[in-house]
Formats: sequence, structure tokens, C-alpha cells
Amino acid sequence: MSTARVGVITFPGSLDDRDAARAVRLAEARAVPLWHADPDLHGVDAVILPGGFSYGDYLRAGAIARFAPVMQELIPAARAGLPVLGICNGFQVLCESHLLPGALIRNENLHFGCHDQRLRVENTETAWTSEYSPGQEVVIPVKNGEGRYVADAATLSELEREGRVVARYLGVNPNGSMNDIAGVTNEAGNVVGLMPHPEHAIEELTGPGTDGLPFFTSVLKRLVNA
Amino acid sequence: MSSAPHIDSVSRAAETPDERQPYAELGMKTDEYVRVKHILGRRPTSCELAIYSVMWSEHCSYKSSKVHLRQFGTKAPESDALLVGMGENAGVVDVGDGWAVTFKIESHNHPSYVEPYQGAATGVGGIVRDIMSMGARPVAVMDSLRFGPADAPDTRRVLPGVVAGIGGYGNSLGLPNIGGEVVFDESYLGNPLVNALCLGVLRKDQIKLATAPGPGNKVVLFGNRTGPDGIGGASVLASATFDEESQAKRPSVQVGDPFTEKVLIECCLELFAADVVVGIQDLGAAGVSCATTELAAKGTGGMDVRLDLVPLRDETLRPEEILMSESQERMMAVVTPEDVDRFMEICAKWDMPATVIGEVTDTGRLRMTWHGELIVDIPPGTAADEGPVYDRPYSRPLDQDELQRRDPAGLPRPDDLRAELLRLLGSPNLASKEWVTAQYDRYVRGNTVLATPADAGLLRIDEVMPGAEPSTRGVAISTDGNGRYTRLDPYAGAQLALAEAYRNVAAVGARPLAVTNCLNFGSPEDPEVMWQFAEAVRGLADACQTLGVPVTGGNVSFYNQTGSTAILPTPVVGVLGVIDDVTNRVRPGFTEEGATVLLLGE
Amino acid sequence: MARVIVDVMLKPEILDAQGQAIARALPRLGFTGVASVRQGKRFEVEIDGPADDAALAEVRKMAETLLANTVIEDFTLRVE
Amino acid sequence: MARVIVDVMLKPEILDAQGQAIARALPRLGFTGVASVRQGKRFEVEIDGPADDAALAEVRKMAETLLANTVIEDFTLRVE
Ligand SMILES: Nc1ncnc2c1ncn2[C@@H]1O[C@H](COP(=O)(O)OP(=O)(O)O)[C@@H](O)[C@H]1O
Repeated sequence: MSTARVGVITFPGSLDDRDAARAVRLAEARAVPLWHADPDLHGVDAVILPGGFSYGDYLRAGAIARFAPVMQELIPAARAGLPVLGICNGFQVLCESHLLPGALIRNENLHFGCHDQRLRVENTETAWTSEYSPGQEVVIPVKNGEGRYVADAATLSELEREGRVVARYLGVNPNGSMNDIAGVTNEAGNVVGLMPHPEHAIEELTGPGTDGLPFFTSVLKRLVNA
Repeated sequence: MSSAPHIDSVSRAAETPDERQPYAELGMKTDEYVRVKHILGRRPTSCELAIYSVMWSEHCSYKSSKVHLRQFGTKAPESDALLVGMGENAGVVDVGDGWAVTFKIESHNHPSYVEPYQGAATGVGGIVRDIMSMGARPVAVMDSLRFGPADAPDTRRVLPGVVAGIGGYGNSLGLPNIGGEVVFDESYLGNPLVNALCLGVLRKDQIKLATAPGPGNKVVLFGNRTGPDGIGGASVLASATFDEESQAKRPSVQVGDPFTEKVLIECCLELFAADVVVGIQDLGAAGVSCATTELAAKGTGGMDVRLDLVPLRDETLRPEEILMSESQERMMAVVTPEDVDRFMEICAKWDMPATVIGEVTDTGRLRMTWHGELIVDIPPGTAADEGPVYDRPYSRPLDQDELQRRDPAGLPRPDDLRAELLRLLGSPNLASKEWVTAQYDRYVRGNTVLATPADAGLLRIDEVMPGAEPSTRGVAISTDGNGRYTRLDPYAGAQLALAEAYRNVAAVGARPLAVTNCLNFGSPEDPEVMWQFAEAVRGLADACQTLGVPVTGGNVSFYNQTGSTAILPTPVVGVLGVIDDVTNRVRPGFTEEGATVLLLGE
Repeated sequence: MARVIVDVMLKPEILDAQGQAIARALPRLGFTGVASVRQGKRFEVEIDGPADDAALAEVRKMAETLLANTVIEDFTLRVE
Repeated sequence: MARVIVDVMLKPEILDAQGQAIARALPRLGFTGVASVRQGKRFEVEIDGPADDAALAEVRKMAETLLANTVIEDFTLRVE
């Protein structure tokens, strides 16, 4: 097992925090639980914001979690280069925190949808995707009610121009996301937001396959090489 | 809601023995009211009347079904696996390695017709709290649904709301939905069925019970504040036929707050782990009335409660209303005085309001005060356990023989089998249910081995409690029910439901261990419906005995009818099985080319 | 063309979980002095003709049957 | 005590799927003459003191940082 420590934040209403921690362990690193109310990252080497409905997401997904004490530590650390992966609700929190551009709004068909989704990994230069090959097609579950990625035209063309679209939906776009965007990264490539749930594709037994595991092994490789 | 002109205290009740009381409006029969007077030796106060009326309602007291349900006990097969049987919030089954599971299915039919989204959502919320109150971590849900014809306008109102409500609540709790049913039939048009099942996991030595022992122990109410939700619902809404009048009752629906429930789950688990809970009860249909009477009746027999300490969302609520409120996301715990501080600390960590509202006594009386005045003084067992019991008359429906004489041989033979097959495959009852199941999260918690489209849901019991050893042990569940079969022959129909669920569990590779059931029928006051009910229960009890699986709990829902027309009698049966190694599961469908196909059975 | 605004709020007796979640968060974000928050919906309905009585009656019916769930919500109409 | 209403609507350039779904359903329900529907949120914020400039500035900040996501939404404030 590597000595890398990956923090997983639990907000009230987080749901996939255990799943994310299990993925970290299967990738052979140590998962460190981080608590929303504790303004301390406990020296972790990377952080995952898991899926769920933080604070119920009644107002807007991720809107309240952004202000959690732990986020006041995370936001500057992410700006300084700490690898951060936001999955689903975590992606929404990263957008609300302005660590990533754009926003995630209600699915175009207005339904929560849970599917095994085909994706193409577009950017393999980020901290979380280096173990994929460019253009690799994978199957990873998506499950969201507010997963439609939107951004203004300028942001969108900047993302495309700079290759910051990390993954794209193939086949049916499950939520009406612009440009079929399933995930994006910041300029530095250390912060990644992803609507699909790679932590649900880490064991043959419980997922559609193990296509999600490289997200977690990528960051470890980065940390070991750093 | 105006505030009370006076408080109907115990002493006032004694002084005004002839004051007219609205017992009939609360759904009580005259002889039931007379019995209350007899128990108390005076007329009840209005708060006491509220308590007796909800606790003696069909919904809470099982007064029409009790005499039949006893067979589940008397005919129960020997089972080493059963740790807690019927009578508690949910049964508990030993699955090995020190692990136990608890499961139960419950109906929320009438509320789901009135307000489909909230009715279904709070149905999930209620059954999840039942499972929590056993000391377990809820780990999965299932839903068994019946609607009118798919193309009927009212189905288009009810179905999307129900599915969104079950998904909206269950998904927000982080509970994978691992199976269920969707069935369409004319008879459910004005009365859909929404039956929700929850599965929980706990360590064998950590079972919690709904009991309030130990005089001096504190009674804590925690969770959401109490509001005017579903007031009168338990006795009126849950047991009355739908008619124009139900429109007038509409504002009394309950709404759910899944976020609070999710936090409540984590908070409860931390309270259990810290071992600061002596007894615990969820607040269901009859709210504070039910929790206080049941806890007190199963403990050392008494409890003193200061009802004015109950935290309110609406300050104008009267004590009667507080007692009947169905506000969701509330629990009641019994805590030793030494542990109260620790209990409160854990609740504060989760931002969960918690208030000490009373104390356990050994007086044999449940006493409640309102700003110093005694408003309730009753022996709690008389409300909780000693309600009326009816052996209602039943008679075989007049058309039963005629129905059974019908013979498929007499049906016309279709000319075009291919067209007929396509019509069948395209019919709502056989078509893919993906539109429904896609709205449910089946992945969360990472232990779902099988869900849709498998015959049974299969869950690995891993990482349930922090620090537990990794495990390959698994639990399979299936729910089934067929109203048409049951209408043709209630005895055999109930058995077929059990047999199907049993086979489904076996088909994924698990060993069936225990049974839960939700019995959805028309009015018990209709002798023909009562006959269907009696026969179905007899059939199910006999079949459980034959197959060697005990019934661990369940729920009865009567008065499922539109006007005077009852729904098809619909016993929904859930079977739970265990598999030692989930990697040995059997997947549905043909997974390998060249494999041999065998047909078992006749 | 006229615009009719339909404001839909939960009935006062119904638990407003959304408003409650916001109100609970406010002090943590440094906002004090807020007694309560309630969250509802706002619809902007553009109608083809003028907002005369007939049109308003139509929008009211629309609000009753579709925009609001009158089991748990109240609504109000106004022309903008 | 005063009440400040915050209305939050999606920016016009962002597709409002909910509003569209309603607009599409209307003709089926027999409602004609509606050109478009947009759905937004309405917040009723009760403040402890009077709705003076300082209080309104606070609510405005609250709207900017919490009630609305200005990347995709616009908001307006008014005292009721
Ligand atoms: N309401 C529901 N909730 C969850 N799962 C459901 C529901 N209805 C059907 N399913 C699942 O969808 C699958 C197919 O259901 P169904 O068409 O009824 O098949 P079957 O006739 O084999 O039971 C099953 O795995 C079943 O558990």
C-alpha cells in the first residue's frame, strides 16, 4: 500500500463518501475522512468531494456546502495545486466555489436518472486521468437530477480550446449537458469535476466493470512521482 | 388553528362527566368510547381521546386483522435464525458471522393517492425509521407498486409522482433501490398501492427495542420539530374510503424532509455506537401518542411527559394536535440520566434538535402535563396493546364459484400468435420497467450485487459499521404479489406470492430465511373482503410453515377501495435469503455461449 | 403581449424544508438578523393578448391545475 | 420585522427546461394563448429590524453569494 493519504469530505447529506473511500483503498492508498465542520485538511495529499445531496441540496446543488469550514481550507489549497476530485455533488460544490467554471442545473428531462453510461476520456493530462489513454472509451454509472453542465459561450469555447473537457458522454446524453460534457478541469489540471461516478465502477461484483479505478490510481501515481 | 379556549385537564374531565366528545368524528365507535370511559373511570380528556382514537384505529391496533395474523405465530416453523419475531418494529434475522438483518414492508396507499410525491416519499421515510429503531443501519429499499390502467388520466397524475417521490426520498438517503414491482390493473385506479420495504443491517448483539425501562431514565424527542402535519390522518386519513370529502382533508398531508432523515440516520448510528440509548421508537402514524404509549407499555410501565416541552414548528398547536401530529423525521429515545449529556453532544454534532420531554416511572401510568396541568393519566398498555379486537364476520363471495368455474379452455384461440405475443410483450404489465427503475439510485453504498433486472435484489453486507471486517456475505430479497390470482383463490393466491418470492431469492443463489408481508385489502367491514383476507392469511401462514420460513413482521392496509368497490385482494410478500459468498451469485439471463439450458420442475 | 407572474409558496402549515435549510446555514455564513426564510417558485407567464379578465382567469386556472400543487401550496397572481 | 422578496430567474440565455416543459404541456391541457413560461425561485426573507439600506445591502449580499448563482441566474430584490 502506498503512503499517500487521500481525504474524503463528508458534508451532512453526503452519500457516496464510503464508496469514494473504498475506491481509494482499492487503489492502494489511505482514505482519510474529513469532516465538513473541521477547518483542517489534516495534511492529506489529495481530496475527493463525494456524491450526495449536501445539506439536502434544496436550494441549489452544492450551494450551501461551498461555505462549509473545511471548504475555507480546501479552496486556497486547490488554487495552490492540491489535487481535488469532485464527483457529482462534489462537482457541483466545485462549480459553486468557482474552482471550476460553469454550473450544473436540472436535467433537461427533469428526471433523476441512473444509467450505465458510455464516456470518452478526453484529457489524460490531469491529476486524475493520467492512467487512461487519450480517447479511451469507458462505462461508468451516472446518477443525477441536476447534472446538466452549462456555461456561457466564452467559457465553453475556452474549455474546448484548452482541452479542459475531461470526459464526454457517448450515446445518449443523459442530462442535456452542453457539448456532452461529463467532466471538466481547471487550468492547472489539478482540480477535476465529474458527473459520472467512477467510485461505482471499481469492482466487477458491484459495478458495470472496473473502468472507474484509473481515476484513483492516476492521482496516486502523480503523488508518488511528485 | 385558534388556541384552546380551555385546557381539558383530568380534573375538569372528572367534573364534567357528561360533556359531549367528538369520538365518532375521530373514527371511534360508541362501544369503544364506552370502554375508554370504563378503563379510566371517567370520561377521557380531549388529549386522552386523541390518544385512544389513534391507537385504537385500524391502522395502529390491527383490530380487524389480529385474530387472523396470530396464525403467523402459531404456525411459525422452527427457526434458529429468528432473533426478534413479530410484534417489534421489525423482525431481526441472524445471517451469520455475528451479523443480523432486519426488514419490513409497509403501505402508504391512501396518502399516495392524495399527494403522490409526498405520500410515496414519506412512505419510504416511515419504513426507514422503523428499521433504524431496531438499532440497524438501513442499507437498501424496495418498492411494490400498483396503479390503474397505464393510459388512464389519473394514473398519469399518480404514477410519475409516486415514482419521483420514492426516488426523491430514497436517493437522498443514500439507500440503493434493489427491486420491486409495478403492476397495472383497473381495480387500483382510485386506490393505488404504494408498499415500501427497507432492509437494515446490525451486529447481533446491538439490537435495540422499543421499551422504556428504568424509572428515572429520560425521554428524549429528537429530529424535526412538530408541526400540524397529517393531524387526524392516522385515524381518519388512513382508514376512510376516498370520496369527495377527501378533498377537504387535503391540507393535512405530511411532507418529507429527506435531508433531515439522512442526518437522523447517521446521528442514530452514532448514538447506538456510543451506547447511550436504552430504548428507542420511531414516530410513525400516531406520532407522540404511539411512541409514548408503546415505550411506556413495554418498559417499567410508566412515564411522565411535559407536552409543552415538545419543540414546535407552529406555536399555536394545541396539545391534542401535538399528540396526533404526523410530522416526519422524528424519533424518541430513552436515555439514562448519566448519558443525557453525551446524547445531546452527539445530536449537536449532527445539528439535530433534541429535547428531554419526560421521564420513565414505575407508576404504571402515562401522565402528561401541559404548563403544569395534568391532561393525560392513563394505563399506557390499554392504549398500546389492549385495543378492541374484532372477529369480523366473513363469507365467501357469491361470485367465487362462478369465477373458479371459468376455464381457460373456453377462451378463444388467437389466430395470429405472433401478433398476440407482441401485444403481450408491449402491454404495460410485461413491458420493461426501466422508466421507473432508472429514477432510482441502485449503486450508492457500493454493495449492490444484483438489482434490476434480476429476480431478486442482492446486497453484500460489507462496510456497514466502521471498522468491521470485509465480508462476502450477502442478503437477497424479492417482493411479489398477484392480485388476480388472489381474487380467484385467496388461499392459493397468497401462497403463490410467497412461492414466487421464495423462488426468486433461490434463483440468485440465496437460501430463503424469513418473510415479511403487506396485506392490501378492501374494507374489513365487508364480509366478502374479510373472507378474502382470512383465506389469504391462512394460505400464507400454511405455506410459510411448509417452506420453513417464519413471518417476521408486516403491515395490513384495509379500506383500499373506490366507493364500495374493493381493489383486487393484494397480499405482497417479501422473502429474505442469505448467501455466504456473494461472488457465487447467479445472474439473470444467459451469460455464456454454449451453456446447457435445463428446465426444472413440471 | 403581457406578462403574468404567478408566485407559488408552500402553505404556511406545511414544513418548508428548503427554507429551513437556508435559514440554518445563514448564521454560519455570517448573516445574522434573519428571522426566517421561505422558498417558493415564481413563474413568468407570457400571454399573447392583453392581461384582461378572461386571460387572467385562464392563468389562474393554469396555476390551480398545473403550476401549483394546491394540496400543499398557495399561489398569487399579478400582472407585471 | 420586514419582509424582503428575492426573485431568482435563470439568465435568459440558459435553457429553462422546467419552463419549457410547462409550456409544452399547456396546449394538451387545453390552455392556449401562452407564448412562454419561465420558472424561477422566490424567497421570502423575514428580517428582524426595518428594511433600511443596511439591511437591504445584507440581503443583497446574501442573494449574491447564496440564494442565486450569478453564473447562471439573475436576481431582484424588493421589500413587501
Ligand atoms: N417499483 C420498482 N422498484 C424497483 N425495482 C423494480 C420496480 N419494478 C420493477 N423493478 C425491477 O425491475 C425488474 C423487472 O421487473 P418486472 O418486469 O416486474 O420483472 P419480473 O416479472 O421478472 O419480476 C426486476 O428486477 C424488478 O425488481
